[in-house]
Amino acid sequence: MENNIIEIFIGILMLFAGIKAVTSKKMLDSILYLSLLSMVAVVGFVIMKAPDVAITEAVIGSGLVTAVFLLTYSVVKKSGDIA
Amino acid sequence: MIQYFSIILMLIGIFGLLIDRNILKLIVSLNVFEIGLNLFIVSIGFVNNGIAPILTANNSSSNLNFVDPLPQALVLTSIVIGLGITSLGLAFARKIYKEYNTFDLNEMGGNN
Amino acid sequence: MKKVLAFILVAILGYFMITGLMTAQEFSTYGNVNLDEKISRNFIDKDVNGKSDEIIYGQTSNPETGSANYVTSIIANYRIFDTLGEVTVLFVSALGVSLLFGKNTKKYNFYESNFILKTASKMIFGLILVVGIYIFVHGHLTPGGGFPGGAMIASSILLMYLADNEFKANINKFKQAESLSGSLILVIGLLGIVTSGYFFYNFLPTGTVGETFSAGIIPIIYTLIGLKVGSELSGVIYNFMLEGGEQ
Amino acid sequence: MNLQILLIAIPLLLAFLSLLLKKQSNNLLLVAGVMNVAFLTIIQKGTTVIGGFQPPFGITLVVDNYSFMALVVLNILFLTTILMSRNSIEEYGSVLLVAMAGLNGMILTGDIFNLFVFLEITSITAYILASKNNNYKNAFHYLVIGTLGSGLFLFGIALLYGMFGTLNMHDLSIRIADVDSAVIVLPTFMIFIGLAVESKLMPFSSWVKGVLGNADDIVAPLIAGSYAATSLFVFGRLFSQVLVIDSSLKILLLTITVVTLVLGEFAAFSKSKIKEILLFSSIGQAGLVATLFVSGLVLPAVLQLINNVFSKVVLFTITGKIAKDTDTDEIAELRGIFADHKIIGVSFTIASLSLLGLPLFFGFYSKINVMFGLFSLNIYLIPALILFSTIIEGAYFIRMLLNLWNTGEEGEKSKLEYKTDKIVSFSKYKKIGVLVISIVIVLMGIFPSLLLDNLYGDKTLLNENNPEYIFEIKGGM
Repeated sequence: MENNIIEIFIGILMLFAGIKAVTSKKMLDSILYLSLLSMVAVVGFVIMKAPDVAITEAVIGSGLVTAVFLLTYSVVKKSGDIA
Repeated sequence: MIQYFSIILMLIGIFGLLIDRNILKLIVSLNVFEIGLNLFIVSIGFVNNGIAPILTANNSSSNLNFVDPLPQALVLTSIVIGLGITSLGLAFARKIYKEYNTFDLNEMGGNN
Repeated sequence: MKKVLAFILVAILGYFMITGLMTAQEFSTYGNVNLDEKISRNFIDKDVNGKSDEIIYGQTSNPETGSANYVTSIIANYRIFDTLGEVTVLFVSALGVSLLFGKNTKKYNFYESNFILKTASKMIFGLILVVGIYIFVHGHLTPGGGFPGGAMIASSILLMYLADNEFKANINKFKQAESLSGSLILVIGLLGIVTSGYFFYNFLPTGTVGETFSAGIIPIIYTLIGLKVGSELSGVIYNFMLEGGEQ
Repeated sequence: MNLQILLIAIPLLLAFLSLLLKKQSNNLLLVAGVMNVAFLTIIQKGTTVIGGFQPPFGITLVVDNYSFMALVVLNILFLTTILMSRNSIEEYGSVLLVAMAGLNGMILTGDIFNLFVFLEITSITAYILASKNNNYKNAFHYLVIGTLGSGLFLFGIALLYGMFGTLNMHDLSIRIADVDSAVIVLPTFMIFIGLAVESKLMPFSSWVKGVLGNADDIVAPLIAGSYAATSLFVFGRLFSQVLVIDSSLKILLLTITVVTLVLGEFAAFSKSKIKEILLFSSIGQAGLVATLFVSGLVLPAVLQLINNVFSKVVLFTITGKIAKDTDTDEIAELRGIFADHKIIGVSFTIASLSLLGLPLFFGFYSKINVMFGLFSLNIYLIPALILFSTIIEGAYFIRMLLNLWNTGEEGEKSKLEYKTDKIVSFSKYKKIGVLVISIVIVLMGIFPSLLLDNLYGDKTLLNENNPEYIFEIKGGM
């Protein structure tokens, strides 16, 4: 039962972050919500007893993917003004 | 429960692909879709009261109630493939920005 | 208007998916999976090629694959061909990124670097690097493995790039490491053909489950994968830090 | 010892090494291409397992009659394409090496998740190739659709694993045969979408116009030839052997494929650029081949597929070169261009007429097989639509050929001064390559048994539509 409550909490948080990532007007918000979503997903993987996936998602999904997004965003932002 | 959340997350990603006109946000939507998909695949292998599929000094026998390790292995592959595609897509995005000076498909003209 | 249409389309798809899942009798509901009906049972019992006794941590020696971490045993042994493909996916996307940005040479500087930042990140750099190497060397015992380990190496390189404007990692060294470790993985696979007729045959003794030196070729392959992934992703990050992709 | 693994391992090893030997990468590519064709002569039919683990637990590589045919078609197409257009490879040698490994892997693998991995490898190489010559926006479009498609494909695989607990194709087909086929509607549809993107079926083929419409003389023949052949062969493998489809879903899938056929031909009819005509014709042909596979007519589908891809390689190589040299592929501006290039023109004509299915060419033989196959199943609406689309096809191909040969305005006497002033120079590799392929098309048209006899040594296959014969060795159990 306790596990169920955590699952529902995490699920709702994920849906919130997902919707925000997809619909935000600002690009930076989208990227950061994607990062948040991926971190919450890490918790989801831990709940489902998948430590290997959780580590990989933490390092690659919420680490490197966000880094590459931010690099693209900031390089472009520095060269010209975007929203 | 988390299985249905992950399907809805995939649908949110597809929804984003349909409505977004900004190429960075298209890649964000693809990533949302992939996270949902990965959660779904791991959820296929979950067993109630199962333990993580690693033999340790405490969980030392193969007869214990492990969760299914195979979907987890598949998801590892899928995550890495996702990273490859995301970085390639972002490289395209930068080249497109150089050509059109915008990330917005509407401002580029054309009809895709 | 467009949003409404998109929403309707997605809702139809979602209805189709969820009812499809609920009506399919064969699809076990969440948490009620019976592993005995799946091929994973044999991966856990390590008896794919014939019956074996119960596997016990620290006692069973020379099972058909020696990894204590079942996910690793699948990734680096039972389904290693998938992993080879996975490495190839990263290889070709890194190749694509470097084809797109390869003509640029000047590095982008985001911040003015200062002494304290540089020194502190050098210390953290070493720490992350060691953790990354630990992760892929112990991939057969603990969670993790070649991919997260390699990604950690790449993120330590990223940290150095961001913190220190003078930091220059030699991109050609990355390429050499990538090429050599990739070729070595394939050579190990081809050695399997020579020794036993099977590509990627585990031709080393698998040792006792749970020991550091066990599991045959798994730690070697995971180390090579870690090096390859680390150098590939460092190359990707290097390319993304280059100026000239924009005006 | 079975050596089919070398078809994948050697190109991959050379691809890894080509990073060190950057200057040699194009030569390594040729070496790998020649070696793969050479391996085809010594490969034995049968199954190997990777790592020595028995199926269904380990990953298997399957060479049966079907996949052997696919391997022959793929490797010969790939080698001729890179030989004909070797000057256009530029720095893409390593990418093509990986593509070669991935395409061979897609055909060989007997494991459905492994198929997904190879599908991703080949699609990523396709995205990179599509971005050649600064075609970034269309490549990006392709990347987004392709990734979504393969994501749905993976979703389908995950569902199949959740239902049947196995990933081996043969094991899967046995377990699927035991259950009511309504169960697998959802995964089948998802896998269909995933493959439809790569096979260019209609609602999912919006990327084709941008990618093929701007591709040069190496990318276009590869994507319309080798890639198309591979994805359709994989489509056939999955939908005629593994996923046996229930009637209501079958009707839906057939509707999609037939609509693709008709709309593709109509779209081709309405275009005035050579490349656009050809690419919409490719979409239409993909619809035709997929229709046949879904109906269960494996042999006619394979023949039609072979006819289509060989013709398309010739047509796209020539068109790509013309467009590259003259910066245009409007028919109106290229009037009479073949008057100066007789060999190229004859090859182009042969390929087009074979695609139409005129007698004397291989296309006639494949179309006859298609028609008799469909009649034998007592299906009459689909053959009528196929004939109808062939008429449309004939109209636009004949119109195009007349314009490209004839120096005058339509309906007028031909005069030399109307001839286009655009200049194209074809290398001798291209001339020899397209001529050889067209001669092969004619030879196979006159002596159709040549191809099948040499592959199977059994003439009965020619008149009987016997899918079981083709799937002689299943997933390797």
